[in-house]
Amino acid sequence: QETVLKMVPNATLRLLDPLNTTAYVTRNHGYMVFDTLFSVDENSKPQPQMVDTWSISDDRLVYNFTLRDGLKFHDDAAVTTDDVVASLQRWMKKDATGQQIALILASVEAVDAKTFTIKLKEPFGPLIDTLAKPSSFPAFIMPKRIVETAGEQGIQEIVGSGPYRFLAEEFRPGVSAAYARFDGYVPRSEPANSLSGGKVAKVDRVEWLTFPDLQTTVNALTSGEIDLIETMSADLLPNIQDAPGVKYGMRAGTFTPVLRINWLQKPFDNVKMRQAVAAMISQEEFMAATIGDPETYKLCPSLYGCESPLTTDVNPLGMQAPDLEKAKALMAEAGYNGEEVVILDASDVPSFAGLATITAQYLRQSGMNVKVQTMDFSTYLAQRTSKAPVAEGGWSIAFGGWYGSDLSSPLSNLNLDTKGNDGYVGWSSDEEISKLKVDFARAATLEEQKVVAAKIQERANELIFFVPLGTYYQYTAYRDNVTPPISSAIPVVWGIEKK
Amino acid sequence: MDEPILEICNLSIGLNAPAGKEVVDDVSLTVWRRKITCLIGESGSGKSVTSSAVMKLLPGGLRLVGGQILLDGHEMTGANAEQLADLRGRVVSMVFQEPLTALNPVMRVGDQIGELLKIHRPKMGSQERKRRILELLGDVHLPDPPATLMAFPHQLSGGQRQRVVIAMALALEPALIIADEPTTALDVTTQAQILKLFRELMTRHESGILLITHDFGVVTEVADTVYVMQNGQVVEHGSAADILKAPQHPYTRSLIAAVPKYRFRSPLPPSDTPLVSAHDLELTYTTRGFTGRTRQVKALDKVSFNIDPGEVLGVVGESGSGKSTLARTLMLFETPDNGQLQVFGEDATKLRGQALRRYRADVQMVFQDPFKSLNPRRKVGLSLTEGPIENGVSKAEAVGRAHELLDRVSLPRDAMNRFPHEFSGGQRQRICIARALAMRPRLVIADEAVSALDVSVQAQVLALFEGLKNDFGFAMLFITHDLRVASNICDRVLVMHRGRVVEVGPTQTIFTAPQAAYTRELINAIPGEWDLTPAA
Amino acid sequence: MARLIFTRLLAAIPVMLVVATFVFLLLRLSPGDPAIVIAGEHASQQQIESVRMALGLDQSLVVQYVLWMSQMASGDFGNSVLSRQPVLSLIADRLEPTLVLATVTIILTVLLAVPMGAIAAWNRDGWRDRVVMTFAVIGFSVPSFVIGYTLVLLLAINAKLLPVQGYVSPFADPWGSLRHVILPAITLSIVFMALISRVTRASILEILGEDFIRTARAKGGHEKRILWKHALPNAAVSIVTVIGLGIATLISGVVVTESVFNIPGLGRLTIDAIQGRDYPVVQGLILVFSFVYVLINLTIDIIYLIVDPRIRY
Amino acid sequence: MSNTSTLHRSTPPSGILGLVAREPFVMMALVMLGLVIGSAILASWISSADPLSISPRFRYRLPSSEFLFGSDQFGRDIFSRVLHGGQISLMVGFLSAVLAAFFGTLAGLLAGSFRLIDQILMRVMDGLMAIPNVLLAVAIVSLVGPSLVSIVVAICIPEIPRVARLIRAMVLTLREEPYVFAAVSMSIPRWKILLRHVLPGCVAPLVVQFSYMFASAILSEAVLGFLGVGFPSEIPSWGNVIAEGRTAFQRAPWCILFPGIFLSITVLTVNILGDRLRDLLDPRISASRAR
Ligand SMILES: Nc1ncnc2c1ncn2[C@@H]1O[C@H](COP(=O)(O)OP(=O)(O)OP(=O)(O)O)[C@@H](O)[C@H]1O
Ligand SMILES: Nc1ncnc2c1ncn2[C@@H]1O[C@H](COP(=O)(O)OP(=O)(O)OP(=O)(O)O)[C@@H](O)[C@H]1O
Ligand SMILES: [Mg+2]
Ligand SMILES: [Mg+2]
Repeated sequence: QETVLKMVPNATLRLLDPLNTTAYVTRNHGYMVFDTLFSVDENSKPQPQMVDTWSISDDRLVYNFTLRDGLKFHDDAAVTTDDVVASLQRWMKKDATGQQIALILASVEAVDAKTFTIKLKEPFGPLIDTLAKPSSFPAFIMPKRIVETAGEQGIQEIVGSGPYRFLAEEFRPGVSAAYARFDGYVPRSEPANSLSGGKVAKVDRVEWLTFPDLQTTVNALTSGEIDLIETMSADLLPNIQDAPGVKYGMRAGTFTPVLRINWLQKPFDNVKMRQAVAAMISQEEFMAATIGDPETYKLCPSLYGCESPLTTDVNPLGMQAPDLEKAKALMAEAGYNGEEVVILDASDVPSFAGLATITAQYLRQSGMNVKVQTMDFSTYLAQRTSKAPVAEGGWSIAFGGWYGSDLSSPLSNLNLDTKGNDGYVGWSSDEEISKLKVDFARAATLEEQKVVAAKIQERANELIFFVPLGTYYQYTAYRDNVTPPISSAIPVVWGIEKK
Repeated sequence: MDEPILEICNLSIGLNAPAGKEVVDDVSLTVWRRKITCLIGESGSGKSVTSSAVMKLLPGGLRLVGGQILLDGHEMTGANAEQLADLRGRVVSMVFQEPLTALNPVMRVGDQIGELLKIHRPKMGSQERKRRILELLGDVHLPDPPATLMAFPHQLSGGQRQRVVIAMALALEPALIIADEPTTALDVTTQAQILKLFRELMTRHESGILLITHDFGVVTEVADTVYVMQNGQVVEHGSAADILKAPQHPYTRSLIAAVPKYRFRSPLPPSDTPLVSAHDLELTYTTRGFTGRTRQVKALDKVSFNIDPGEVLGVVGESGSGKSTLARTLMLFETPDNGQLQVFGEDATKLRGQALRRYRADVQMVFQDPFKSLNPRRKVGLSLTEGPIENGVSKAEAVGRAHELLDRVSLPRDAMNRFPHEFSGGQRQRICIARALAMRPRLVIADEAVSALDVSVQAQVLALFEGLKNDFGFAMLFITHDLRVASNICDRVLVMHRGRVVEVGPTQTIFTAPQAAYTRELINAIPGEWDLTPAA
Repeated sequence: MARLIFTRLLAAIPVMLVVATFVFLLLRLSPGDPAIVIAGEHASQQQIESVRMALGLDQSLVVQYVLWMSQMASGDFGNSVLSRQPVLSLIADRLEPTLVLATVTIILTVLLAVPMGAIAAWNRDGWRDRVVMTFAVIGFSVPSFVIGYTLVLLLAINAKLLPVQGYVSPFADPWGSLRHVILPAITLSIVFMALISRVTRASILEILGEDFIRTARAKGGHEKRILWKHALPNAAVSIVTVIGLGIATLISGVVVTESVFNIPGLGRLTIDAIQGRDYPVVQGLILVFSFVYVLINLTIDIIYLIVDPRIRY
Repeated sequence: MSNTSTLHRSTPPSGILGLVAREPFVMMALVMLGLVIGSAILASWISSADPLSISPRFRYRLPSSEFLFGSDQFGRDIFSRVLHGGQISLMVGFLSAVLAAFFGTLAGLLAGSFRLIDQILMRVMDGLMAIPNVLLAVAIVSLVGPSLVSIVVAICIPEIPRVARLIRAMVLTLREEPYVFAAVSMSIPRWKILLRHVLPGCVAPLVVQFSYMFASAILSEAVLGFLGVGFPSEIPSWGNVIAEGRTAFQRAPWCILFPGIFLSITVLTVNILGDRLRDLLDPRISASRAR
């Protein structure tokens, strides 16, 4: 008899190309269907996945990889290095870190059907880490024919070499997506460890169901109509705590809401003003108000999140209580006289709930002239790209929400973007940090990397690139007839059994 | 076997309002089986209220103050819902005064009659019921019963509706029929047939009939006993012969004195410039049907006539012959399919905008159904003054006019502050007359404008028309069934039959030397022993 | 009547054209575009731009409009910019749940609300009237999610009588379908019942003041007959209107109930599309809605002719 | 219905007392509506707590002397939020309902009485009905920012066709009434006929529709807020408070209960007053009512 795992992903799956959107749900869908060359273990260390063996030249410029045996796409074509090369090339166009690699890339070439090489012009320390990184665009391997026909609109067909096949004809955007076990998948022999190890598909079919209402999701789990809720907030725990047949657990990945500041426009073009904001931010206050349960949240001094190997506590932000004196002093120094501060608030995003409200409250206390602008998420995203002055519809403060894996390295952490006017919203820029990032890329060992990362944090927190507002865990809940999901930053279904 | 079917003892009915005066005051009345009891009297004297009390159907705003009503041995004032459900319709039925308001507008008339059978003869099969309905429709001389059966009330003429209501009252051949002015909208021929029906029923089923009427012709012809009401009280009663021949009470005497005699006016010299000139008007009503046949009625068939300035053209004719349709056409509420209509020298059918507004102000109509033509939500005063005010008369003057007209139609001035439903049928009719005249029109169209009035008030109203006509010089199209009235006010008479003009000529000529067969039939059917010799 | 139907259907074309244009403008006026949504929260400016280009959103409004119109002219509603599925198949997929839910709701509502309103009018100011009034106030003012959650809690979770959520096609499993649809239908019908029963009551009260009611009474028999046979048919025009409007609402937007019971209906599709700035889907949906409304209103107008023979157009 | 009871009916006293005696419900409704409106206007005086102030320590407190109506997820005082929320909610409800009723009635009257306008206007209405208020809200908010105006407009525009259809339906029957013909025959301007003779006949269903719109506007405001195109969620309105309480439906039902009660009371009073208004406009009903 066919076993079907009915689960609710964290959001609605609409976009299918994981290299075309930063939406987490599409990435997770990617992990169902596609495989990666490397993947991270529970300590965020890269482990080979599709790769069998690999070697690095002493000058750290030439990488040699051999694929393991038995890799097959869902259309039964074998995975060849041609596919890998095509996929990596596309990935290097799309992914931010990938783009940095592209800059120093000499070549990526297939040697034979099983072996390929990457040659660099200068060393890039975290290359393997980057190939393994689960966010924001993982280096998924796709068939060459599909990669080649993908225009700007993205790939037209979802065919991967992962443990599950995407059932395109059953895809009902906004309602459900279905996956069937790919019988041709050969898992690695190691036990599954976070994203690494053997991806053993134990249920025949996985259905992703969209639930627009959290309470209903919980009810459906309680009544046994679904098997698994991938992500739920601590707020809803009281509803399932006593429900018979329901279990839950904390998910491995943490989530970090952050505050972004618009560097281009008054009043926050002045670093003192940004520091004044930071002085008023207390992670404790934010977490207590938005999460509540102290078991569930953590204060984290690191800009890289507290799961990253790079985590550091130099010059932390938001770890102390709001410092009104300091903020006032800084504002005076900056010569603030009542310029309007516009806080953008997307009220249809549950993870943003309360952030604008609390920020507004503290900034008002410090004497800033604060206005909260509420909008829907799409408007918010558009509004956030506006570089106009506040008076002309611009903004001062906005928020973002990130899983730890996205923050974990100075290269992939978009919030540390230094491209200014052309960069990520907020348009932060700093020569020194740019240089430090190059140093980071060149650093050969984790120890070296850590040193650079700490320097970057010190400098970034001086200039206030962004302010983390605390870190919290989310929960996953499931029926007692399924085995607990593997603990990993990214929710995966392999290894889950259903009785 | 003289047995009373209805005994009303000391009935009093008062207003619900705090300062309730009694509209029916200590009335006692008996209706015998196999007898026709006529209730006559002043308009507004409480006839309708008394009769509706019998069925325990007082209009809202009134309440029973005291007295007893014994219907066939049942005490009605205390009857419970169950008894009422049984008695109403089966033992006692009623022909309400205003037939349009009495019919459900969205129910086919056949169903409305059939409903009675359904209620009280539940065992009757649907085929049989239909047969009975058709029979009833035939009995009351409705044309083309199968088509009428399927018609809705608004598709029938005033008299046809009235006959539907009568058919309903007759459906179960009840022991008591209360008929409140049942023949006001009927031509004399039909009226005679209806009265015959009543009489047949009476003899066949030993029923009693309480007939409320203003028509002394009818009284003379059918009444066994007569009650006269004035001001909420029965002022006199007795056998018909006694009352008619030797009335005792001064009111009765004055009433009988007011019964109009035939009095023909000398016709006006024909004018070269007629006010209204209609030529070959044709109008056919086609009723769309969702099911079955479409009903086609040729309501106007090549109708031609003139109205000269200052002239009163009477229109008489069979019920359903198109008189009201003609009136509505003149009002431009209906567009004739064919023919020309010249009014005030203009082609009336082509008027638009300002000209149309002027025309409307100049042509006023007293509608056949007075209640429905008054907005139930507006006090009478507003209805009376609205038109003049909207046409440039100052408010004070409009009120003045309204007061004066109310006086002249014998309504109290405080009528201005009451709502239409608080009046009697005749009172409402007078309000409508006042409303039309307040506009100072050039042409008045009066559709059965005096049918609900007792003869003395009728005489007053006719005098009012006469007087205002002299003062303001309007012309009139006067639709009536009452040939005596016609003889009194009309310069010429137009006789209609089945949508056609069968005859038109000076009143006297028509009455004394009718040419068309239909006219002769009509004249012969005039009830009562009132001879046709004109009063001196 | 054939003429009425014909002219109305003909009139639907300009209506849809105007609506289409209006919606096109509304969407373009609204901040945010599909590119931003596609690229996502963590996208860089450059990623957004490239998506925008790929979607042709960098072209001028006029060009986009002309393109879309010519597409429409050939009967092509286009594809969703997000999921890239054909708009029509997306809508068709959601139509069935919506129609099933609407049908059950309307049947439930009409069967209960009309009698409730009629009885309230009859029993004016009596206890039945008060009950209906209380019910109406609840129906008007209690948010549907509260009603929905409560019903689920009581009947689905505690009593385990019915499923909590979801939709099953009646063609696949009629009984299961009914079981799934009954709670959302009750939830929805409470609001509509409140409205329809109040309108019924108000209209019937109006009619009960008319004179022909007295005639009906004079016929004897059970008094209730007057209510059902005389008052109700005369009040039908306004009742039919509200019912028709209710159906219209049910078809386009019962987002909250659809969400609470996780029914994949048109309401959610609409909201999702608007939130995702999925231009072709929103445009397609609204075109479909406007056509459906023309149909519904045409039907109502035809029913008027049946229930009230006096009405002419 | 029975007339016997009317036999012994004492006439009720007049004056204010009489009014109370005769119309206990109307008086009660007036008093309650007054209280709700008053509490909204005087919110800052009645409740000292700042409706915006967050205190995470007091998350989801049960109603108590400290938090009369309990507290919400951010530890804000629900009592204060509900009182303050009345300001926005009553305005939104009232304005949306009035505007929709006004324009809808206008359109309905016109469509019901002029054949050509009917053809055009009602098709426009069909189209208008098809446009979701969320989309309107998104667009309007982007033009003028989230404000009372944008929200009221977004809520009331889709309601207009509904009112219009209802009124039109009534007009279609009423315009065949002889008293309308009588008014026409007196050369009374069309619009006055519509206002005086036709409109009063439409009041009964209109009043119901109004009270419905009133309530649904207040709830729609919340839905718009929920979708990000309403008032900022920090600003209290009954809708916002209810919407925010949604996730805590089982855990902290008081978050929904109290604003819900305020909303219900308002709807109830609007209903009672609407009923009464309708009665006043129909003398026949008042008469039969007095029976
Ligand atoms: N609902 C009511 N409310 C208040 N007064 C009423 C009501 N109905 C009738 N009246 C008054 O009661 C009196 C008697 O009315 P009724 O209808 O019985 O007169 P009637 O004798 O039938 O007159 P007509 O011959 O004109 O029909 C009238 O003066 C009328 O104004
Ligand atoms: N709206 C309508 N639809 C269909 N047929 C109608 C309509 N109005 C009147 N008729 C028919 O037209 C004919 C003429 O009606 P009309 O009202 O003009 O008669 P009338 O002469 O005024 O009769 P009465 O003396 O009974 O009032 C009747 O047979 C009637 O059934
Ligand atoms: Mg009378
Ligand atoms: Mg007539």
